[in-house]
Amino acid sequence: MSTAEIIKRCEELYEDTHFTAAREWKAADPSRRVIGYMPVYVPREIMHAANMLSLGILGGGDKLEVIHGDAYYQSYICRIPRSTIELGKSGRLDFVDGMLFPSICDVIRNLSGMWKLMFPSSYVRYFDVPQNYKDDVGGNYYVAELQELREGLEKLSGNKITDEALRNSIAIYNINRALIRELYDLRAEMPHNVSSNDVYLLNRAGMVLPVEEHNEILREYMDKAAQQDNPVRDNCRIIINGSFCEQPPLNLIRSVEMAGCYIVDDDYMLINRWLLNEVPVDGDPLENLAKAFLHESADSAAKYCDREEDVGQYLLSTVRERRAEGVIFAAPSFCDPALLERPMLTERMKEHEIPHISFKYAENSGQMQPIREQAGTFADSIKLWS
Amino acid sequence: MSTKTATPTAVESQKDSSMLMQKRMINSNYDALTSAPETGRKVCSTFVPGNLNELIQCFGMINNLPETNAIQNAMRQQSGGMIQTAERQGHSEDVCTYVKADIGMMSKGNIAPNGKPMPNPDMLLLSYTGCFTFMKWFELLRQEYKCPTVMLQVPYQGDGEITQNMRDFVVKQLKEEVIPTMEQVSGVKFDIDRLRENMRRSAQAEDDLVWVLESAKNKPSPIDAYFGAIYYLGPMFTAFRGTQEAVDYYKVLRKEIEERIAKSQGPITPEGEIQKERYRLVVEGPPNWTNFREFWKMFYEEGAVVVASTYTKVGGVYDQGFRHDADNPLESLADYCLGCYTNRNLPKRVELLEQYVNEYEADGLLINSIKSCNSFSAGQLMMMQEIEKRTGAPGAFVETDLVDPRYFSAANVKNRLESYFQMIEQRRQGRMIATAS
Amino acid sequence: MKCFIGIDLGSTTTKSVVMDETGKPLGHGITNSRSNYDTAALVAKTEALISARLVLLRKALERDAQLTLAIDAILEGLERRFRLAQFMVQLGNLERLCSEKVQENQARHGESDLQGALDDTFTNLKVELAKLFDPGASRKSDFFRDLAGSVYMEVAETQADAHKVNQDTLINIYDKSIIEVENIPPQVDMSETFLTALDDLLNAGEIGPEDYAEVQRTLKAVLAIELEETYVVGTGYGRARLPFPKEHIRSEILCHGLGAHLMYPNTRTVLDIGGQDTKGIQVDENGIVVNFQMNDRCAAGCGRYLGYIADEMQLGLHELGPMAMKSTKQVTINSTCTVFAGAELRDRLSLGEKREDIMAGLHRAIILRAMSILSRSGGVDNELTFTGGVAKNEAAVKELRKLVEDNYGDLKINIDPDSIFTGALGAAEFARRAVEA
Amino acid sequence: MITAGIDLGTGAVKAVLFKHENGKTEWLGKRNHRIRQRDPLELCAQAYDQLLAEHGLSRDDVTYCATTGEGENIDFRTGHFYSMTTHARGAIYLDPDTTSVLDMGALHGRAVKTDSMGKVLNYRMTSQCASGSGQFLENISRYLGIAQDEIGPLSKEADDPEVVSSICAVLAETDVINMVSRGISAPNILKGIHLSMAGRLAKLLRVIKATDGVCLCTGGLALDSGMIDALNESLDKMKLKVEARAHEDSPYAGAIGAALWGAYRHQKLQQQEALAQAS
Ligand SMILES: Nc1ncnc2c1ncn2[C@@H]1O[C@H](COP(=O)(O)OP(=O)(O)O)[C@@H](O)[C@H]1O
Ligand SMILES: Nc1ncnc2c1ncn2[C@@H]1O[C@H](COP(=O)(O)OP(=O)(O)O)[C@@H](O)[C@H]1O
Ligand code: SF4
Ligand code: SF4
Ligand code: SF4
Repeated sequence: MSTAEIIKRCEELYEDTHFTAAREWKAADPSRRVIGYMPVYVPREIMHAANMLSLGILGGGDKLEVIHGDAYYQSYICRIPRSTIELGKSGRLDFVDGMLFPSICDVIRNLSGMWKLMFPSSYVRYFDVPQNYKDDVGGNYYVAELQELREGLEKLSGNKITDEALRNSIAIYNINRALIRELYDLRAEMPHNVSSNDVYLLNRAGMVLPVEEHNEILREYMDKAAQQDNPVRDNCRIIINGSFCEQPPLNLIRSVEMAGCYIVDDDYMLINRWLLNEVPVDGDPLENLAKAFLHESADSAAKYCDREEDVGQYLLSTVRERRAEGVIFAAPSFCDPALLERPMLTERMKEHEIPHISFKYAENSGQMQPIREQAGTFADSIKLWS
Repeated sequence: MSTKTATPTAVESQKDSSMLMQKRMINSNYDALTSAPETGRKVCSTFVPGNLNELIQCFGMINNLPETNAIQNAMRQQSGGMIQTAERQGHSEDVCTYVKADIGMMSKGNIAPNGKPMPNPDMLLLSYTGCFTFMKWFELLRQEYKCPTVMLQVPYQGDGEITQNMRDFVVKQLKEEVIPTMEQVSGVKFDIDRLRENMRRSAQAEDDLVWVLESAKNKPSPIDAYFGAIYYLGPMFTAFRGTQEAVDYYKVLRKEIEERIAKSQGPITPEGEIQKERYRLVVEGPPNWTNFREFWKMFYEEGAVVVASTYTKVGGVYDQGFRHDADNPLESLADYCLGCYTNRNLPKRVELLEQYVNEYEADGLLINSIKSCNSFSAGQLMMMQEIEKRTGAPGAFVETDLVDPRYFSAANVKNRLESYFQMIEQRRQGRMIATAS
Repeated sequence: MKCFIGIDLGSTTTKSVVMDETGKPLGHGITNSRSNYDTAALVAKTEALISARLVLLRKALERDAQLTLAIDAILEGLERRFRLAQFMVQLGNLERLCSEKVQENQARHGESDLQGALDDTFTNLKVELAKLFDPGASRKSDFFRDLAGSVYMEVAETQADAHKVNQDTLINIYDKSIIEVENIPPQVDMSETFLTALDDLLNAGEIGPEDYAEVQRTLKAVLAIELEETYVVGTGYGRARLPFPKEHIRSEILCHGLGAHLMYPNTRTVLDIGGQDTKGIQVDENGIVVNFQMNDRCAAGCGRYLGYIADEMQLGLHELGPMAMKSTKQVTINSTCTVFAGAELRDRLSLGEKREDIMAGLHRAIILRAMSILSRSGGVDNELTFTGGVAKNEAAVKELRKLVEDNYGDLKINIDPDSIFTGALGAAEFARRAVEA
Repeated sequence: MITAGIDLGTGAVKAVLFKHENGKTEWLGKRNHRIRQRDPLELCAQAYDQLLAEHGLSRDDVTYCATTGEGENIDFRTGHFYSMTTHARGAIYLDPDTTSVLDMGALHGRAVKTDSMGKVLNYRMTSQCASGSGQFLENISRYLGIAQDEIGPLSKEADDPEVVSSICAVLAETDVINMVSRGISAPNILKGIHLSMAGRLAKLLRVIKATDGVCLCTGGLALDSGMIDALNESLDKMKLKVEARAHEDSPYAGAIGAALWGAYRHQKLQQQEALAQAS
């Protein structure tokens, strides 16, 4: 397949709010189970080890008509829980056997309870992660949480999740993470060949495909993309921050690029890059996952930063690594974690004289003109004067 | 979320002794805070839900609650300006206004409600119960004060119960993070017997508080369990739980209410006693503070009395049986934090409301949905539907904000309340016609 | 005879219903809401009383008249002539006020031939507008403001050119005068105008002399009946400003619920889309409201949205629906912000979308929002009645039917041609019951 | 060298022509067309061609035709610059004392902080909600029967402005109707709207830290003297030492900026080309 064909396939997956691919995967073998999860992070290795597909639910995008979902939320709450409810209420998730709601904010937290009331027969778990990073405090708690999740999934699938299977799954996800890292490196190196549109859609494919298949697609895309010879545009290099949960419409990502910005890093679908390094495969697998979480995971507003001096360091180092010329803080409207974190991050940007702008979006934003204008002016100013 | 404490607008005409007492207590805590530079006492900032007052007292520290400050400022019509100051500094208009009011207050010289400068805290105790905003809030404050900050993560009751793993986690954090930091900041050694003593007093006061809240089961109800109860909760939710003063206060309060019941009196409002109880309501969600009195008036003018509310449970759900337990001090503190209202999952919150509507024989459920607070608000529309389904009592929904005056639209709220009351009335008449024929 | 009157003072239109003692609606009146609420209410009521006379006349004719022509044709002609007479009085007012403005303007700017331009404009206007009342002519709106306005713009454009005066000045003079014209209370003497209208009918040869005599006799008898305004109830968005005592005011929710029940006793759900709010109301078998929800403080996706679109496209409200019906392709519109509607429209046009498709998308967007509010109020499981001004729009109705079917199955949807009067009807019934009780 | 600037706004199309010779810049001509119900892209072409014709020029004589505003889709452009970039440059051209710019358009307000060369230092736009936009003022004045050029003088007559409280333009409209029914005078209503709009715009200036110096107002609303007065009042109340001004050619600022940046960009590109050839 050419890169265009690969991306076309990914785009079809992205637009398919009925999740046909996952349905087909499940239908192929009656013992298979599908577990949905919401952003930011859940340990997909555990589901994989139980022969389950973990299905990333990232709202409904800008095409889904939200009727029932809107009935459950006031206007000052972000969009993703509404469209997620719409997906559920409209039967689009009827093949999903369980849902995981990671601890990221109050909205998703409460959604877990709503899901219980709405779908009483489904396996629903609020997945709490530690905000204390000591092995014997937060670590112990987290290992026990992982164990509870493991037992819950065992019951649901009827399969025992052995340590061996877990180790195997960790290894496969290690490959996936390595490939995604490579993809990001490649884009930073040649953003004219690897557009943000492509990177985004490739990431999205990882939400709905079995990891093995995703790995193949990534490999193939990168091999082809590196050989392309697209014209280099007079764009500036920027990083997107704050979009870790509700996703912007694809048009927005395209608009930013069109307005003269190459996106060289972002926090879309952080789960693909949450664990920064290889997770060791020998030893106790749950403990390995826990340690990776505690000590070697990406930064995001949903996490507590236990040392004041570390606030913003992750972003700063990404700016340096990616040779970014600026940062665009793009957060969903009404997103508490992103918007509360933002002043702390912009403070750091100012200290280091990194140009930055902020705006808000919604997954169904229709008007791109203000976005283009702000991103465009940002690009203009970097291009004309820096 | 927190509770209103001082009483600039309170019942001037009906100065019950409990009222005067609680006013004195709240003021005394502000005086203790602002005189800390002279007395040398250490200040610990923390939040109302999951506040560990008994523990803080063990170290001779003073408890400072930023939410309460925001409320005080709102009732003095100061919060609007503070919020705008914070927004000017780059804080989003979408986030919780308590945070912005607090940050704005800081920028405006950190003047305490008693008019004196508020000392910087000596430690931030981030007992992170029931709301993610707390976490970022104290990260923001930490940046400002650069003081020791201790995170007490309180896991959420995702499945509606407290597991041993959660309890162990909290206890472990108390032992290894919270207590050592407190010792270090205060220079006082931890004395578990002192803690037990405090907790014993807490439990006593809690008994009386529960009695007071449950007095609303009488008809007419002698109290308003939302607007009026805010005053009753002041001591319990803030710096007084575990003190003898609190024990005394709740005794006096209980006496007063016993008298009201004996005389079949309704609740006191800023304009005197409610003469006729026409509607009994359960309310979910925090009140609005900027227009507290105006809002309340829309109720008592129509004879609407709140007989139970969930907001009065944010600092502890005592009416469901929890008491601070001096015999298991740390576990009990853990259970206290884990059990706060917004740390309960949604199905549990619905159950509680259902119970209130039934046990307090309410005509309906009113939700005051707060723009600031996703912890409370996300899911309230579903809660309303569930309650309607389960109890048959009608629900109504109004939207306001905590301390941001821009989000209180009196005409809008009044329109809805009016329609709601008229609807209850009409339904009643309809039922009468139906039963008559 | 005893009459009961309901007045619904809405944000865009003011409606009135006159009801007889048995609960039968006799007449309907509607006008656009304007800055003078008393006048708006008075005009609507007067119109309702006029229409009541026509109803009484029809009944009387049906009962005992021997006519060669069909009653329908006669009544149609009579009403048309009556409207024309009313209209011409207003046009006269407009001309007078415009002239005054021209004088002032002349005094200030000494502009050349403004008066000449205005005179010619009105000469033309009278001819053009009279055509609107030709037999079989269709009118874009029921309101003087809209009818006179759109024709004025066209005529003024050519006259301004012909007389070499500034077109904007001419338009501005109109804008100023129309407000004053609207706030002049109704001046037409009803009986006299009716009789003259009948004469006109005769003179125009639209009715024969025998019929004329017969109708005149009946008409005089009907005009002699006294319509006693026994009790008036006001409702609607502007109800608080009506010059009525409190017990004569009802919440619009209750009125809509009851009104819909009177029209369709089996309906359990009512959807009302008005100018700036959308309501979902659930009623029981007696028309008593059991639940309601309305849009929050953002007016996105309400009737006024269509108004903006119509302005933007220079169309009458009546024309939007038919245009949308021609759509062949679905265009998704996400922002239903009323004010941005125009911008979105332009955006889409520049992307090459067709007007009718965008229009259909806009209608769908409105109904999608309404569907959420319906869902919030408890959904639909029985007959749904669609009321309010937007129910007159066929494209909106079409989308509603589709979406209700997709989401709730094949349910009966009621739309009364008089649906815009639902609130006023409910109010009239409340008036009747108030006296009965 | 001739450069052109075309600003396609939501309310109007503005076009200008500039001549650059021996380091001197001469403004040749301008046109302003209200869009009303017409097709904006066609209108741009029309305005551009008419302007060229007035000066005996054709499209081929133009070295760089720069668009701004919503002109990204204009097919005959050489390049596009975004509004805030161009308004800053245009403002400096019109008034060299400018340190910040407020572009007050039909739907959006934009605040830009600039240096003396027209370089953008900081900027911010009003958010999605349309209350307090130029469009709103236009609707209300129409309702009140007031011509656009009367708004300013009337607003100055206000003695007790009535503030519009609603955040939503639709609800605010009803607010205004209520005011009329309460007998509030037109000047007080207009001034009230001016003040609430001015408050928002002044806040934008504060956000971008434009706290002193001259703020040149651009865009159509800049011609509304009542708006400028209200703005100065609001700035004063917020204790910002900013002086808001307007220039009679304020509505052209975007187009001017585009034409000037076009020239700058053209020269920069030529230099780069020369460098490339030399090497
Ligand atoms: N003939 C019509 N055709 C289509 N839409 C109409 C028509 N008449 C009124 N409307 C719509 O109805 C709205 C007014 O509805 P209404 O129920 O009168 O509202 P309110 O009670 O708030 O005044 C208008 O904004 C318009 O969109
Ligand atoms: N002379 C004037 N006095 C007051 N307002 C004016 C005047 N001319 C134009 N406007 C207002 O300016 C706005 C259009 O400004 P413009 O800068 O052209 O907007 P945009 O760039 O968004 O198209 C309109 O809303 C109009 O009401
Ligand atoms: S978008 Fe933000 S507020 Fe909304 S669910 Fe996601 S993290 Fe929570
Ligand atoms: S979001 Fe709610 S619970 Fe959290 S701090 Fe704000 S008011 Fe309190
Ligand atoms: S201006 Fe638009 S988005 Fe804003 S409140 Fe009004 S309708 Fe809603």
